[in-house]
Amino acid sequence: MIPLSHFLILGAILFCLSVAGIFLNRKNVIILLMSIELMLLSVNLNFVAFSRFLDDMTGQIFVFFILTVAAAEAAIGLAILIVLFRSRRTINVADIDQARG
Amino acid sequence: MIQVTLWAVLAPLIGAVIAGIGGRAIGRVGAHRVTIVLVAISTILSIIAWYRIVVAGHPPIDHTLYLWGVVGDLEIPIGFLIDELSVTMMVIVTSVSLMVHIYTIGYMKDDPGYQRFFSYISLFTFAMLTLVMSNNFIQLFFGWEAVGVVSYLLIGFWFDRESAIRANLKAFLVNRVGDFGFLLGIACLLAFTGSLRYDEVFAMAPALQGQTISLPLTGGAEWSVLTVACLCLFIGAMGKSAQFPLHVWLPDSMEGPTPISALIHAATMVTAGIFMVARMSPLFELSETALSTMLIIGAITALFMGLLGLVQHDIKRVVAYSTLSQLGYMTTGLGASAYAASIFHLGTHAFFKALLFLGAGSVIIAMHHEQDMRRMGGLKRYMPITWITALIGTLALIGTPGFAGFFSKESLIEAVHHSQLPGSTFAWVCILAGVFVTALYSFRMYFLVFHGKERMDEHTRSHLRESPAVVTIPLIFLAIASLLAGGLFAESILYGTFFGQSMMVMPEHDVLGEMAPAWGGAGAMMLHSFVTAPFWLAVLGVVVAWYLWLHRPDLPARIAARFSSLHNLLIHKYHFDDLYENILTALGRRIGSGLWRVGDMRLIDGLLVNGSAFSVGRLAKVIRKIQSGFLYHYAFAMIIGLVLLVSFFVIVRL
Amino acid sequence: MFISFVFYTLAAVLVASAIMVISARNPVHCALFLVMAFFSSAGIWLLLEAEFLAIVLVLVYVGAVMVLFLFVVMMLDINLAPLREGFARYLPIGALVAAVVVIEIVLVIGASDIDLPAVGDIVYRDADYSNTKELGTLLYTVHLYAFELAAAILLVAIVAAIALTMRRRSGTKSQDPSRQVAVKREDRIRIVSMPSSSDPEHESSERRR
Amino acid sequence: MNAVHSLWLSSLPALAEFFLLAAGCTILVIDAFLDKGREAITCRLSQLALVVTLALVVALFPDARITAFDGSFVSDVMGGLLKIFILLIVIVGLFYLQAYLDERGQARGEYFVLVLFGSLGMLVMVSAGSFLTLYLGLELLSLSLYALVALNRESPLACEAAMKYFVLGALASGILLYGISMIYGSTGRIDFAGVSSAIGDASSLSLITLLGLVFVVVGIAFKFGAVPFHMWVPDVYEGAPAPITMLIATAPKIAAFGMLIRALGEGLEFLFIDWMQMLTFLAIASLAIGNVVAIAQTNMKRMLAYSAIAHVGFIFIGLLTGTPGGKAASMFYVISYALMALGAFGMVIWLGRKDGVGEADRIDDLKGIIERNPWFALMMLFLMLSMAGVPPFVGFWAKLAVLSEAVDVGMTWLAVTAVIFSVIGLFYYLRVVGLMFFHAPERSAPIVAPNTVRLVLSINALAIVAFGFYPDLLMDICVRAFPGLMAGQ
Repeated sequence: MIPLSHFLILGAILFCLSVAGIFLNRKNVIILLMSIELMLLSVNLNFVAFSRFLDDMTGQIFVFFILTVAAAEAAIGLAILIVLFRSRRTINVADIDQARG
Repeated sequence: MIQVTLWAVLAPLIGAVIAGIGGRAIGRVGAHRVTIVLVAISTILSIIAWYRIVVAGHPPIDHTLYLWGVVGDLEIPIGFLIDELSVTMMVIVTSVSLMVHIYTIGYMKDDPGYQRFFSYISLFTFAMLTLVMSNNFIQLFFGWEAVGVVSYLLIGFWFDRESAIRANLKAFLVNRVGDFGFLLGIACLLAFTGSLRYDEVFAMAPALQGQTISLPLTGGAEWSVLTVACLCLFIGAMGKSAQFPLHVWLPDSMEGPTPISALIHAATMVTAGIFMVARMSPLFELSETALSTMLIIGAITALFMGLLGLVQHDIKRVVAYSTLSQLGYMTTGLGASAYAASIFHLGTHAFFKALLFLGAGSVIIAMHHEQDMRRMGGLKRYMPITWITALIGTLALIGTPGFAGFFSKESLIEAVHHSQLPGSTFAWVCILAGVFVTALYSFRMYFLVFHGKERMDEHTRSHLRESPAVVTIPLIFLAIASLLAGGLFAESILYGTFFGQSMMVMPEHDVLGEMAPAWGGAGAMMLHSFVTAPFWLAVLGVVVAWYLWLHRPDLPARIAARFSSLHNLLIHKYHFDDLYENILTALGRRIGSGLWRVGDMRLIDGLLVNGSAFSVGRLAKVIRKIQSGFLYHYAFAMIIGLVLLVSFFVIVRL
Repeated sequence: MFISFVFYTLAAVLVASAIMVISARNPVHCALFLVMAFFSSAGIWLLLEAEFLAIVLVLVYVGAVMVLFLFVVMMLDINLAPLREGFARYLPIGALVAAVVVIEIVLVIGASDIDLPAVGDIVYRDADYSNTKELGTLLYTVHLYAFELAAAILLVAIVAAIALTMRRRSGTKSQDPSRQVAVKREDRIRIVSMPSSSDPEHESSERRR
Repeated sequence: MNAVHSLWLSSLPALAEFFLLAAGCTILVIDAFLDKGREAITCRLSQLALVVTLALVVALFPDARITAFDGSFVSDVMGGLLKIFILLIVIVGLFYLQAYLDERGQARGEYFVLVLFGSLGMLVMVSAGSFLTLYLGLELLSLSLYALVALNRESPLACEAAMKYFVLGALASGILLYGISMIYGSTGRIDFAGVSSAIGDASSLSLITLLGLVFVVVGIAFKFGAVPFHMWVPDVYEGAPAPITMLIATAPKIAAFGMLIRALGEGLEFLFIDWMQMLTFLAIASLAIGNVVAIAQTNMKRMLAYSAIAHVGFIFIGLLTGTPGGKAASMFYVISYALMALGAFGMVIWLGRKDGVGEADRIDDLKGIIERNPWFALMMLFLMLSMAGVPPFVGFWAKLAVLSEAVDVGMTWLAVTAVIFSVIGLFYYLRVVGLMFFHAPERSAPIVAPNTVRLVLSINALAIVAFGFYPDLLMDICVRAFPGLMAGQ
């Protein structure tokens, strides 16, 4: 069997990639939203792996709820994105800097 | 009795709230009616309390209304100490305040901030009453700060004037220095006694006598706890009572409306420091160092601030310097342990100085808000009531036998003469010279304003007339008080039981006790005065004033030219303002204005360019750049925070 | 051995597609790479015997959420070319920080792998074991409260998404069945009384109307 | 039958939450049938629902700790008290929100429904018994708030704020979840009691748990807006419509406090030393950045945002003492802060109003308020002084309580640092006061507000004064929430 640590390292790599996606991305807000999905995926991977190795269903339950919330989050995120696009005509991350200081 | 005093405090507060908040609704007339009635109630109640305590001989009351908070073992009470000292202060505060309220109707007639003004002066009355009636240090400090706040509000009352804002800032900054000392003093006492209540602290004071603390920055020298505490408290008093070298704010505070100069910056608030020291007499008595310091500081203030009055042309500023000088007298008296004499002088001064200020205000009204004495003269003809009351006030100020100021000042000088403390001789010489100076500047002002050539322009002259009754009636009342308040109470205050046990004097400091055997009644004192130095010095001052400013009006300018360096020194107020401006206030203002008006980008840029001094505003502007507005920077900051936390708290454990 | 091969293959695909998600030029490609990441994750979850979740991930995520993403990407019609500016410039520092986070987590995992309870004695389920049933049992008993809350969250999402994006455009034509059904005779026809005689004045007023 | 019955019985402690959920759904449907322009009804119904919820919370007020739903729901004195204040604040906030929207013609029923669901999220957070319910409550709150910020679709600033809030919030909850997964992995439990006993039973501290702790602390710190996870705060406060800012700034802080106590105080209590050090770090950074940067602000909402960041520092100081007294002091602080912020944002809404359109939220808009409306100026004075920690207002007692607890556990240096920074902070509050009292107004129009708003605002500000004179009223309540304190006395 593959050791637990490999799953966790995979999760960690995914997590960092998604984090990097958020702060490296200078242009497109929609990719930020995708990075967030990726981040939740990495968390889910952790939970599923732990659940398997602990032989405990609670982790899977947690994943179930994370999936639910992630879907809701995606819906609201995209809605905000659309609103933003309508008011600004852009979803360029570098352009949304009116509020600062 | 507690009810009486409680309502005496609350009535002005209620008035302030009604006039301040409902000002628009009740209108101008409503505002002054409400506040005047309530302050009058407060005055009556104060007089009742005074009568019961001082005349009818009820025992003093130390009543805690409720326990405000408990911090650890420390209890913070709210309560009143009603004894002879506080009821006397209550009567002085409320009656002067009442007069000023009435007078304001005339003085502020056309001001758009009419209701606000009434609200502030009522609020001030409330704050001052809580200060004098407090039975603990915290409440004293709150009252102290509250009168300060109202004072800033009123100095800056005409906020469209740049000079008013500047004066306001100056008063604020200088008073911070004093307040800091005051707070340190309270903290020191709290640290060593564990209590904030007067009675407990005073009871423990003798036990503290032997204790010492070593202060940082003094080379490890051991200081007596009481001396440190008393000196700190006195720094507070110096700030509030404008003693040298923290006096600079008071003349500038004359930017406020005249009734305020009378009420706050002459009669009541500035005497808070004097009152506080008298109240703390059981502590000050135990520290001769503190007493000597007060003697010297007070004497310097009394003489040198009086001299400045000689070169001022603004009528209000002359009175302001006179106030400084008289406060110096009171401080000197405190230093000589003649607390009763100081408070006595405080009381008489409150009346005659309020009278002088209101008289000056009356002149200013008549002159269409002209304050320069060089454009006055011969007003006696046009304003008979103002003239006669101002004359009474001036005579009282210089200590003419029979007038109120005479009894208090004469006794005070005599008391200092009797004092054996280090510095008392210096102090005595200073305040004796001060008598001459007082007479000189007082009559200079009097002659310049009421006698001599009419130097105003034709338009102003044609409109000169006596002020309305709301202005003259307070003048008359205050004039009567300035005439009578001295002789009536001199005996019982100085040598009798007027103040009961409210102030403590050590037997070896009891100068008034030494003087008591020589006392033969008010009349005898007046007669005796004709052979004393102060009287002749005062006469000399008047004569010189008459000669210089009435008989030979060309002389003063020539004297000034001849002694130009001295004259310049006085004109520049001993360069104290420059000193503060260049060294202290420059720093203070740099920080202060940076903080007050950071929004003003130009100012910040100016500071960034030429500001070598530390400025928080500058720092703020730099840090604020981190908040770039870019989402990715924010996310990056979060991740950096995460990395730091993980590194510090997890990786180090590997 | 086979399982290991599958896992590492899927893991490689997952990481590769994740990298593509954050670096592809075209948002549509990003979305498609994200779909690929989800598919490979689902495969890994199947290896971990989380069958229900694996299926749900594909059905809900790939089937609904990612379609929503693609829909929005296409709807917004974004200019593709300049969207990647600056990525390369900040890549070194970004990569460095990301690498630091990975290394830190890996160090921790490496240091404490043995601490995990019950590692090693993995229980392999029988073929008739139903992951779904197990999950459902827990969901409707122990985690009932959370289940209700999840429902509330979905409701909030619906309300918010509709409230944010729905707007009434003027000029669009639509049918309203309830109004169609509720229509009355008077709304449809107007009876005009026509005089039998040809009155010229009346005629002219009709024409004016 | 019996099972159903027992389910009912066991869910009784959460009746208030279920009522609020049902009420939210019902009001959503009612709103759909209301005509345009009748949104006031939705608002009043929402307030009614909250009042009933409040009554239920009071009626079901627990004497001791009760759990329901297999430990995922906890009801205790602290939770009950926090819920009462959260509900009160939201009820008051809805008055402002409705009046604000009404005046601008932006009223929509969704605002009120989302506020209801957000409140439900807060209630869930403070009575969470496991990481799962905590997370769900947090998301319920956050998702509602994201939407509320963006709901004023015409304002580009609001949309920008919503986007930033959303992305950073999602990032933070991702981090939180990652931490939870680590804690789950090392302990095998997600309920706080189980996690706590698993950590307590373990022979040695697992580094994985510690890693999870760091991530969880980051997630919580984000919700509080502590430095360096504060970046969203100023931008969101500025961009969101003022009453929404008010809702973000007040009740969620209380909920975050509940969340912190549940997750760190109950779940990870054995890691106290570690999270205490982290909170110290965050507290100092928050105090410094918050107080200093606030000075450079020209926008009232941004200034209050930085002020909020600085206040978080104080809240953390109370918590990191670890004593029941410290927790009580923190609770006192967070509640009094929420009340002060409620009043201050109420003032921002009504003091600087530009005849019905947009918001006048520059600090300069407060110039000469004393001339325009002395009563509001007085109330604002109270609020600013209280925030600055000037006696005799409640803010002073809050600071004093927190600092004296810190001194008691020997963290005098921390207390001194906090005092220094709050003295720096004094200036920006006093600047507002200075502008109100010493400057000529830029506009002369008197400030008019609906009577309800006036009344609520006045009660709010006077409560600050009343609690200032009788701090024990509030303090006693907070002490009750942490029974260890009474046992100790």
